[in-house]
Amino acid sequence: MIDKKILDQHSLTEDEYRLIVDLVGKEPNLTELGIFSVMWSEHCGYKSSRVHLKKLPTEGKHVVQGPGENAGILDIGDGQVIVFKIESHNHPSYIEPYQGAATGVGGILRDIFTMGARPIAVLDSLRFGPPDDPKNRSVMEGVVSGIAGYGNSIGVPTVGGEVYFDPCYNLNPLVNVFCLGLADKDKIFYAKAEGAGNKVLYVGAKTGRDGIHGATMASSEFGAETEHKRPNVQVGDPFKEKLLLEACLEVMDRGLIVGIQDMGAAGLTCSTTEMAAKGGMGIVVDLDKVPQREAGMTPYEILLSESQERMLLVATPDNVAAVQEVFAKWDLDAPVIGEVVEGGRARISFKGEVVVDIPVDAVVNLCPAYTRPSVAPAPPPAAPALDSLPLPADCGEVLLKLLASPTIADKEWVFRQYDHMVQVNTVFLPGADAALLRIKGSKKALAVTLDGNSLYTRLDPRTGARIAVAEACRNLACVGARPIGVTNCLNFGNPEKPEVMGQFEQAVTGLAEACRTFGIPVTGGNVSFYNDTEGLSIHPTPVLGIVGILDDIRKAVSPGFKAAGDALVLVGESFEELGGSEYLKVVHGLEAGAPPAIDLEQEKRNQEFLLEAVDAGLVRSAHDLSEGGLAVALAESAFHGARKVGCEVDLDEALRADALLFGESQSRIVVTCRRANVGRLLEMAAARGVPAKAIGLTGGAEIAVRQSGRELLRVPVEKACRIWKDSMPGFFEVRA
Amino acid sequence: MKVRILVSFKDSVLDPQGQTVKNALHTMGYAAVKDVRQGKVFELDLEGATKKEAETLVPEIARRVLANPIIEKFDWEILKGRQGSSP
Amino acid sequence: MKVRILVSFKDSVLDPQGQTVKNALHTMGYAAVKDVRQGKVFELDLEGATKKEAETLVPEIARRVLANPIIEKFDWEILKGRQGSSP
Amino acid sequence: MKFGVVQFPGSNCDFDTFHVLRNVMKQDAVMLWHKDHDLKGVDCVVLPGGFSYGDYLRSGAIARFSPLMQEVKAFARGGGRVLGICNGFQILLELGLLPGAMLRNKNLKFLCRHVHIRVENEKTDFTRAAKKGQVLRIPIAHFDGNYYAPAGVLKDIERHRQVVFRYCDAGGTITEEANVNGSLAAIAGIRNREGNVLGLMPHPERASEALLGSEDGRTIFASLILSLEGRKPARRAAVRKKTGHD
Ligand SMILES: Nc1ncnc2c1ncn2[C@@H]1O[C@H](COP(=O)(O)OP(=O)(O)O)[C@@H](O)[C@H]1O
Ligand SMILES: [Mg+2]
Repeated sequence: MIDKKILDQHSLTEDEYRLIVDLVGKEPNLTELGIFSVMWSEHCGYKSSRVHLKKLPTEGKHVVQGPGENAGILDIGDGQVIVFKIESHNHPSYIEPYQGAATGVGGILRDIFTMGARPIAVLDSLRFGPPDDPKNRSVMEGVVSGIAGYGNSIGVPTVGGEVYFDPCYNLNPLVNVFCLGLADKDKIFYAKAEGAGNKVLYVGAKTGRDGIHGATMASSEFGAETEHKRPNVQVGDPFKEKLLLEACLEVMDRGLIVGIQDMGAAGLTCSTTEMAAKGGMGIVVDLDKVPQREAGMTPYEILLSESQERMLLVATPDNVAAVQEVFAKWDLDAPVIGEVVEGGRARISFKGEVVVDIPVDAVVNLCPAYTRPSVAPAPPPAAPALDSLPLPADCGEVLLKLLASPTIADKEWVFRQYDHMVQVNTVFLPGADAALLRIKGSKKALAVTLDGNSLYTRLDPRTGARIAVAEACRNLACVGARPIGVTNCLNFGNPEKPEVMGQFEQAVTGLAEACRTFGIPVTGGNVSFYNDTEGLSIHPTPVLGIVGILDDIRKAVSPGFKAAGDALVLVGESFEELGGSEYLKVVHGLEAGAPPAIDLEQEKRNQEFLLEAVDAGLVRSAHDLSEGGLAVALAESAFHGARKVGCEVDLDEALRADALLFGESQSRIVVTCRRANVGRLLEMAAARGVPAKAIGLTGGAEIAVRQSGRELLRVPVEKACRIWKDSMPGFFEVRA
Repeated sequence: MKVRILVSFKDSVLDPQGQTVKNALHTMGYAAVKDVRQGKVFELDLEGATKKEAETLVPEIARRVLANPIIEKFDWEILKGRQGSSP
Repeated sequence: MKVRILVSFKDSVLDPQGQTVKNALHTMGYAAVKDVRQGKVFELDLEGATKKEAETLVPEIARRVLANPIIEKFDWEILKGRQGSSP
Repeated sequence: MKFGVVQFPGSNCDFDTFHVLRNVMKQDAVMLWHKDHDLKGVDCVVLPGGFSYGDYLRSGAIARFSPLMQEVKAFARGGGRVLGICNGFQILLELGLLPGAMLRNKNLKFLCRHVHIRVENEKTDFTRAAKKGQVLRIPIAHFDGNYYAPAGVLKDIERHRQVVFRYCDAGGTITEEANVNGSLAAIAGIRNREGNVLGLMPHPERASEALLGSEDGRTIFASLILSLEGRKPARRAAVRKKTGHD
């Protein structure tokens, strides 16, 4: 009964089908085939990426749990661990921006609290087409309010993130959401079904027909009636998730359960088989006991539904009543739907008949991995020789233009919609280089950032990926935190295209190299392939989420200039590099050239130096140089200050003025310190082999830069700040 | 001419607001309420439109602007003179 | 029995959501739309209630729960068999 | 003094408020469960911020039917102090313990930011530690904070000096721009006529520790403690301290 057409509908190849028959020991029925199809999909099975992800370093002294669970876990001392992970929700967010983004938040939160951790922060990395197109604006407006709608309601602060704009995201926006949780080390839970005879409980929302794997079935199988009822986008219910969160944390805190798993992609199928496989057990489930929202659902539909806000628990028979009591307190049902058994098989019945009987190991662990054909990415379009590139007539105007460009402009329009303060831990609000969270009852603080410049990765995936890691760590160093662990979301096009696979391989190589240099383990992440619409792939977009730790929160440093009369020190070396810069893109309309070079060892030395200087109490402000280069970094430091202090800078590098002001050479940081401390700071740098020089003073109401005494630009801080702040709202308020 | 457009989630889509209202009504003792679905209503004042024009215009606006056809459905009617409303 | 309750702002209360929809429609070229008011609609499924019972029950629920009488008014009707709905 | 923080399903500033009362203000504090009928002998009930019942239907609309709210109502009618913060304020409005209603913010977006509010009446149980016209810097975080009352009601509120806080600029001037959510008469917080119930949209618990950028919120808690203790304001109350971070 299973033919080529059905296999195509399930995105399985004939070879894969033969393997399934082999593993199951018989021809699977349609429901069993459906289970394999979702569990062996790219999304769940990591078919195309697995062989490459092995390159990433995953070990480290803080690592409690690396890749392979719902989220990574790191030990932060004092009996506490952090749990964190990033996920994409790209496609749903294009189809239904509000709900797509909202359910993205809901999903990543569940990944965190399913491990016993209370989510304490969310960050979001967003990419859209340029905001001058109303379609892009409406997607952005929906996505931002969706993230706000879910995160604000459930009471987890959205403390940071990033927003980039490029036409490659016109039809394929990226919505990556990161979540950080905090737990006691002895209260961590895993997605394991252990102990024959233990009960399997279903908690949370009822199962509906929503989200059933879109590509899996033709309408003829279910009839047109069912088909039109099957949206692939689900509606999030943050209120239900809040109840679920509190109830789950309560049963875990009281030690009432054995294992727990959220139902995310592939829903009940994934959670039951994974829990059994991880526990080395089998599982029996009675689908008639599964709470259902709609009448007449088939086993196929119940098993493959991706309805949100559901979890699966395993508890000893003795504790079932106590678990149910906790859930009842939170107005939730917790019916027993099955049992853990010996034997390694999932046996699922429906109306008294066994409808699924398959080995869980095959479903969960034996999905084939492919080394897909790849070709090295084409070299980037050459940038015109610098000599042929006209120097701007007025560098002040260029600075203002860059400050207004959507990628660089102030993102307050976005983060003002997010509750970034709930839980009263947020020390640095969005806008600083990294978000900073205090840990109540401790001197320590956690810093978190998301980073990834996809223009660099498009021009050179390996360098771009290295820079993403370096920049994220640099952001942490700027607030005074040391990186301890990494999660990543790899957003790429169709892996069956050899060029895309080439980009992927190189990007992963770059990531691995940089993480090794910084000595930070990758504890998990997510791969999102098939970001292609109408045949066009997005830029390869790796997004790095890096967590850092600060031992003494009183030493934290923020980016804003603190007062007039402080000395400005530029850490790192500037080169004549304009490839891949915002300047080239915004002013000359070119996405071309090689991205700036990065020397990882030098980068590390620069960051170590900064951390040492912060620890010694020498640093009054620190801000890293990224998009828009030195001029933009100076401007942002001026804007972030409580009093909007300007600066007077004089540089003696013999570079083209535009490269000096707007070039994006890596590993650089602008630091301010008291004038009396400049000597000590520079000595400390020299001792570590870090290039650093005093370049001027803060003060005045202007940002002024000279090159060997010749004035390159002079812009009033107030005016520049207004342009930077008004840009984003300007796109949205025209309609009023 | 006044028209009324009702927008609500398709029947197969979860309606968390309606569910929460239903639960609240049950807690308050209104046991007869078996189900609640919540949606949005828009009342548009169309100037100088004929019935025929409205019949093309309104569904177009509903589909393009007021509802997302992926998860929502809509229904509309022309309001007669009355447009009554209690208290 | 199915009943439909429409809740909307009193005329004296500004309806910024409706205004925003109206502005969006104008920007998109729907000049005929002179005014938009946005409200909420609830569809309740009442089990075993007679018409007469509904006539006491529904306004009570609307007044106590569904509408805030300081800012909102409501209107309700019993839905006939059809409960039609476009796409 | 003993404070009770009410926990509704969907409350999310319950622990924040509890933390500040207990660890910052050093008061006795307990959680009160919405399904109970027991106020545990507290001196003051705090309805915290959040999204009770998801704010589905309307902000605060469903929480008012919780069993515990019957006790809170009686407690308030008997003169007990009740403080409603953000969602708690919305619940007090829905419950009818305070006059008026909330509309969506004028820009139709959720707004999270620091705002300035001016103490309009320093002779209340909730402001006696403040100076006349003092400007406090406290964050807001809400979607429905656009205060509304029918004209007659507003007149009444003003006549009885029930407006306790108004949105203002840093210098204390009331401007349209500073009235970020569009509230009628820039109202940020009101009390009942008897003076024992206060609701406000800004979150004083988010502005009670220097590390988090402002300590101005302590003024409100300190005032409450003074009035519960039946003491006169002393000069020690709520110093305004500038913080290190910008
Ligand atoms: N880019 C990546 N880098 C490191 N680990 C990854 C990456 N992508 C996925 N992983 C890890 O592979 C494992 C498989 O994840 P799985 O739980 O099947 O997927 P998900 O929960 O993301 O749907 C997870 O532990 C995840 O953290
Ligand atoms: Mg998972």
